[in-house]
Amino acid sequence: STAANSSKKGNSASGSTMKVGVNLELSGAAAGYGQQMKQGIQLAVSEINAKGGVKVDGKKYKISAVYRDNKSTTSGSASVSAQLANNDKVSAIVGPATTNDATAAIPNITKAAVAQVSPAATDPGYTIDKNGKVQPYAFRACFENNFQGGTAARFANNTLKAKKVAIIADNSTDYGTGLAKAFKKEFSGKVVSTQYFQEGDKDFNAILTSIKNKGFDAIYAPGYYSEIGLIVKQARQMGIKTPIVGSDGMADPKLAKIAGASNATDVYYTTPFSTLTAATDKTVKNFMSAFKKKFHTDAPTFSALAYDSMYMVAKAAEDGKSTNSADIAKAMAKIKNMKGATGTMTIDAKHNPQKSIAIEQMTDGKVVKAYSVK
Amino acid sequence: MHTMMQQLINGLSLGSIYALLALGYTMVYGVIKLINFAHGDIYMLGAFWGYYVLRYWHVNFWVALLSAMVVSAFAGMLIEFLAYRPLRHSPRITALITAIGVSYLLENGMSYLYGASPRNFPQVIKQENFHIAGLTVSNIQLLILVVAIVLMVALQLIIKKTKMGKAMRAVAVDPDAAQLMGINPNHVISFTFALGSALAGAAGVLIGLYYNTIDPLMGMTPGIKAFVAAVVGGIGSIPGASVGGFLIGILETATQAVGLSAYKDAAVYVVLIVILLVLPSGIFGKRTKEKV
Amino acid sequence: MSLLEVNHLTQQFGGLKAVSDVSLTIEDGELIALIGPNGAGKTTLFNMLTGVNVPTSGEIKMATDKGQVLINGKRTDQVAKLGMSRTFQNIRLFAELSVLDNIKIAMTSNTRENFVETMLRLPSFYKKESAIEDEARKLLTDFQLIRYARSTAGSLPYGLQRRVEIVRALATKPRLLFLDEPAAGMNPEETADLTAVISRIQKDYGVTVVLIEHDMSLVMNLAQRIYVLDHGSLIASGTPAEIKQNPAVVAAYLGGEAVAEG
Amino acid sequence: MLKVSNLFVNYGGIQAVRDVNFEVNAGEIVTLIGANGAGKSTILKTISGIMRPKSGLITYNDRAIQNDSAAAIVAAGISQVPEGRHIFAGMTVQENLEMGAFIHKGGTDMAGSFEEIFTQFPVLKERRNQDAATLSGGEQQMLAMARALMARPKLLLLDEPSMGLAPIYIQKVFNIIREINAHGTTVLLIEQNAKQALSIADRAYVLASGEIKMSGTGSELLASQQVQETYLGA
Amino acid sequence: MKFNLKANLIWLGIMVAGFVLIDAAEFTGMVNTFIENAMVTVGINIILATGLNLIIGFAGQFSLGHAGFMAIGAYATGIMTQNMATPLGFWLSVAVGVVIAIIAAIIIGVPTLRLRGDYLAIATMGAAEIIRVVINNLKITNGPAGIFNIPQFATWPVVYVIMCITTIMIANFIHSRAGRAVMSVREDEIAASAMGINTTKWKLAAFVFGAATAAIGGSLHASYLQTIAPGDFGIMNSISLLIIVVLGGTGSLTGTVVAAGVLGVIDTVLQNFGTLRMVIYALALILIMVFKPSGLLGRWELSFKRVGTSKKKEVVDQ
Ligand SMILES: Nc1ncnc2c1ncn2[C@@H]1O[C@H](COP(=O)(O)OP(=O)(O)OP(=O)(O)O)[C@@H](O)[C@H]1O
Ligand SMILES: Nc1ncnc2c1ncn2[C@@H]1O[C@H](COP(=O)(O)OP(=O)(O)OP(=O)(O)O)[C@@H](O)[C@H]1O
Ligand SMILES: [Mg+2]
Ligand SMILES: [Mg+2]
Repeated sequence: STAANSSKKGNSASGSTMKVGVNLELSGAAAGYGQQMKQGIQLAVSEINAKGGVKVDGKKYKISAVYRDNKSTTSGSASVSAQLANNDKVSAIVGPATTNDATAAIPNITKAAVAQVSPAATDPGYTIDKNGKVQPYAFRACFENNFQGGTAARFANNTLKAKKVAIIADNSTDYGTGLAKAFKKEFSGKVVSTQYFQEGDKDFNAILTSIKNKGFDAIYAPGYYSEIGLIVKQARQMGIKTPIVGSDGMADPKLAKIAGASNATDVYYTTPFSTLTAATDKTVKNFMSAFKKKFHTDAPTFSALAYDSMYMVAKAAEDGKSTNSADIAKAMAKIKNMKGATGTMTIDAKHNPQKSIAIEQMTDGKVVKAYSVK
Repeated sequence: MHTMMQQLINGLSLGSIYALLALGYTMVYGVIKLINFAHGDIYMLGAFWGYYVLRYWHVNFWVALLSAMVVSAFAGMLIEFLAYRPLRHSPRITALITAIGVSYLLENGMSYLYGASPRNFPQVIKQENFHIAGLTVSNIQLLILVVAIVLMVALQLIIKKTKMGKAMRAVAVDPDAAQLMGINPNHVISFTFALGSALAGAAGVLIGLYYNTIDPLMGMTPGIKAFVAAVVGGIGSIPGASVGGFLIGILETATQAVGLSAYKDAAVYVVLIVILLVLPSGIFGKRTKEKV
Repeated sequence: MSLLEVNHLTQQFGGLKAVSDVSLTIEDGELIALIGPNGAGKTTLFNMLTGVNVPTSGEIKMATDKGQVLINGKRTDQVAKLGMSRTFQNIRLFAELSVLDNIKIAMTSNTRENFVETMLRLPSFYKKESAIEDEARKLLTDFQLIRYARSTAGSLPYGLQRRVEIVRALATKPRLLFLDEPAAGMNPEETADLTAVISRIQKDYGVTVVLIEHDMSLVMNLAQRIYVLDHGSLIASGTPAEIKQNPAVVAAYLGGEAVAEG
Repeated sequence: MLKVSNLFVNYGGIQAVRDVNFEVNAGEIVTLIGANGAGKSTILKTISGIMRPKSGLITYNDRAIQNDSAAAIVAAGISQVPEGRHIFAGMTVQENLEMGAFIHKGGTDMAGSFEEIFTQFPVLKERRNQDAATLSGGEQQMLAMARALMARPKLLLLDEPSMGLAPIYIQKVFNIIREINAHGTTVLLIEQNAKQALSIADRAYVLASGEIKMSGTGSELLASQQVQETYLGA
Repeated sequence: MKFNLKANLIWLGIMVAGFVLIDAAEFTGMVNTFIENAMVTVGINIILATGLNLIIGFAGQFSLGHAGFMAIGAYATGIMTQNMATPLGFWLSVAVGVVIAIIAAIIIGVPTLRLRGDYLAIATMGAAEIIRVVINNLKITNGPAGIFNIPQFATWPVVYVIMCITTIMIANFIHSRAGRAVMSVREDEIAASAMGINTTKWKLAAFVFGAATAAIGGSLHASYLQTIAPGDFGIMNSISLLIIVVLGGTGSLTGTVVAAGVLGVIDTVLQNFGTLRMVIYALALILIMVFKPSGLLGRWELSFKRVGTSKKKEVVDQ
């Protein structure tokens, strides 16, 4: 069923290229993340095409990625998704990065029967519709908040033996608040203080000074590396020595640089993508070295997630033996044990990837240990 | 009490950056009544310049600071020349939109050229903490405070003691009449932009050193906050901008100190509105009631 | 009952008493001039009478249909609604609007249009609008301004702007009209035209007029009574003939030559 | 001293000044009279560099100045008292006067200038520290004139200096004009008060609809039937 | 003047023709989801920006808080239609949004409208930020995650009709006694009050009217996009609306409509430029402003009033 079938819903490849849309935050507030994701996608596309393309039902299709910028806005995302699905006739879409932008795209991709894989939409509700049913075309490559936040809570309880924690969460997206909420739900000790910051904040001295004497055993700080790095730095300089636990938004080589190597000690974060396992896992190792070669920097998590998102599209096309977007969506829901840069994943009934989660520990700015948590 | 003092120190060092930025806003606004939306982005340019010369030319910190001020001054003058001067006789709101355009251009242009993710600013001065009476102050916090105060005093002197200061006031009130006094408004306005932008450039380098990260969008939020600071202080007033900057810094710190961190920005605006309702021209603003 | 009764009115600016303890009365239908050297407090007095400034002390009472009303403490627009209108020493037209719109705006407080008829454009709306338009045009025609009905007010030559401002003040249907230096910047010919205009406002429209003016030809031709202010205080009042002879006025205001001229 | 040749000035599409020629010799008082909107103020603004001519030549001491900046023209010794006063609101009377002397280095002769100005305009001395915006209309007019004098100009351009002044002050202002002229300042005067202007003027030009219609000595024009009818209200 | 029947009929005709045209294009497939999306966005922007133009362009009050009122409408619809997913629920939510926005506008406007110019701008911007921060921290609004899966009642015909209605209402407001009063406040407050106009009242009237239409725009935005988040209603969004107003010409409703359309086209075209998108947009903005400082249309308005009636002999300049 490779031939374009006009009576069938969705888009199919024509000729020997399969178009994949990329709906990303390339400008605006989330541009930093969007641009990292774009690099991951570029790497995946060039790898796939270097091998001749995706093999669908015996025929090879090169992937042609159509990049469009949604300005980090919901309306921009809706418009971009409509353009990709209706005008560009893409077979699938990678993106958007944030939950808000990703949910805004759902009505349009659903109408056009085109699947979308968001590398970083973490809100549990993203893949679920109003009635609790799964959205047929919405997928993600990252953990959802409850899973990740819960894991961090259990880690704090069991491994760090923390009885009291302070939470400092990013309040400008659902990511920080969602993780904080999930953490609180699962954590069995006491949360002595919950403080929020905004994306782009640079000065955390006030928050840290105010919690300093609250007698906690650990800090849970869900957010992105650019702010958490500064929190780590300022906390350590202030003399707060307790462990700091964070989330995969921290898993970026820049974290240690921002915090300063000596400050980045006793820092933990949940991540699907452990640089330590890179030594043992071939897929991860390949990804890391290829990325470094192509972009001259260490691969950040967002690039890895986007890289995997693109591979999910390719895998779904191969598994479903079709370049038709509706078929790809169906096949994507059935992906099993796909090896990716962020682990081996299986898509569950709610379109969330099941993959093992690791917790990395940093000492002097280096990852020294990875705990695997169930 | 002790914590409060520590928070005050936190507020002052945050505030000194707002104050440096607010000065540029207040001067430009004071002279041509333009909310120079791109001012925060000049601060970003200054930070990037500092980053490059420190990282690739390995210059001394003070050289980086001074050269960033010079470069920012030129950038400010260039922007004024290209984007605002043609609109000198247009409605003010038009120039405001152009300023917004310039701001977008700088933010997105830099993001296009250098990527939007943050970079680490070279830590050329090693941070050391001083403990005085149980309070912790870092050498960098002190540096920022001192540089900010020195620059503010220098600025105040320039404006009070030189003819340029008088000329700026005259151009602000009535550019045509100022011309009749032998003042060239274009020179005055260029000078104003240069001065304000230099301060922003200095703030950029200091911020880079203090927080260690810079990115193309770093000017957006501080830019708006600094404008608010200038307004609170009474826009057009140099001491007002300084006081406003410190006030906002302390206020933000205070909101977080009492545990209302989620409402940090809202609290600033609540205070802003209250101040404006009591003092419709800000703290130091002169309320000139129009004589009819 | 006088139309306007002013008792012991004072305006203090810091250490300066711009108007000090001024009492005067204005009768219905009069044409009164207020003169005095520069800085005597004439404009300040106008500002207090029309609610622009709040007097430091004293009272202003105006006779209305509902009896005598205390004016001080009221906002400018409330005072205007009671029937006081004015022009300004520095012309204050709605510069970017047409002359016709300037007049129509002045008629706002004397007209009513409700929200529903405005939004739904009911016939009653059009009826009211055309009544307003007709009346405004009639006024403009009356004062030879109809040619400029659609001109932008700010683009007119100075003399015409003054005239439009006066007609605009008239359009509020005042009982009492204050004119602040209406002839300033006019040449003698234009001043003569203006004299005719003011006199018609008093006679044909039955409006009481109080004017500030430094042009003695106009003052002496028009005024029935004159009040003279110097350093914030009233130094004289009387008919033009009396004022011209008053030595205090000559010394403080007219100077030697002007007497002959008037 | 000043020579204006074939001057044309436009406001957008509107021709405000058409082919105007006149000259002012050193030491003279020359006046321009004409109805409202004749183009008098426009000519002054063009001379002082606030407006640019569409075409034509303005020479000052035999040097073309029509393309010079206003600042340069002031520095060359031409000062203007603009129509509508244009005092600096928000600045005190004293500061306004200081602005007038902006082109001078200040210092010793500043004090002298103030002394002189305050004897000419005693009201201003009283109001020295008052915000100029709150001055009465006439006080502002005097301030505008005093401010221009602070520059110690060689050529003084006056645009309706008597506007809004009480009769007693009008005489004073004309006396001052005579006086500074006697001390060597050349004056180009615009007045609605044509009678008095003509009586102190050495020479005068009559302007109508942007064109020069008549010229002659002050007394010639004062005596002219046509001028009397149109501009003197006789 | 008379009944202006002719002019009104022409306007009605244009609106109906527009509707039929879009409908036909949609029916024949010339308009796909993407173009429809762009058109609806333009329509909503017209609703939002005409209201803002009323405040800025006609009343002369520099408000930078329009996104705050938009947020109120959007969240009213987002929250209410979660529980009442019926057209009635939607319209009810629009009404509730409008009422809350009016109340908020009065609370914000009464004290702040005393401020002048840019002080007012900052105060209104602050007020809108306060609204946004509160929304960001409330439970009922679902915090920063926002609300999604909002049922779609605002289809393009709904948006089109509402756009026509709000535009007509604003135009009718402007061309009436109320509009003249509001414009006099813009021109000269002191002179206006000397003409018996209660300037505070009329400023507030324009501000409240603008806020109400912003709430309507917000409701439509929420229901059409089906997703809202606090981040959609920040300072930058108020600025985007301001840009539409100034680009079209402050004080020209026609200009606002044209600018919303032009910017809509620019915006969709620029999607193709990836990372360069905002760079080009910024350059375009600067160039348009430098070369067309009074906006695309200045204060010009499209008018059919004089169609058929002979021109009166009057001096019309500029
Ligand atoms: N707001 C104010 N603050 C301080 N002084 C003021 C203020 N308003 C007016 N004055 C002073 O009060 C005095 C009276 O001013 P006013 O404008 O009433 O004079 P006037 O009689 O109208 O003079 P003119 O004929 O020159 O217009 C002046 O000396 C003026 O400087
Ligand atoms: N800013 C302007 N825009 C357009 N037209 C103008 C402008 N200023 C003046 N004009 C027009 O130019 C012509 C000359 O004006 P100008 O001010 O030079 O006259 P004037 O002789 O000084 O008159 P007045 O006695 O009223 O001061 C007039 O017709 C006037 O309407
Ligand atoms: Mg006066
Ligand atoms: Mg003139």
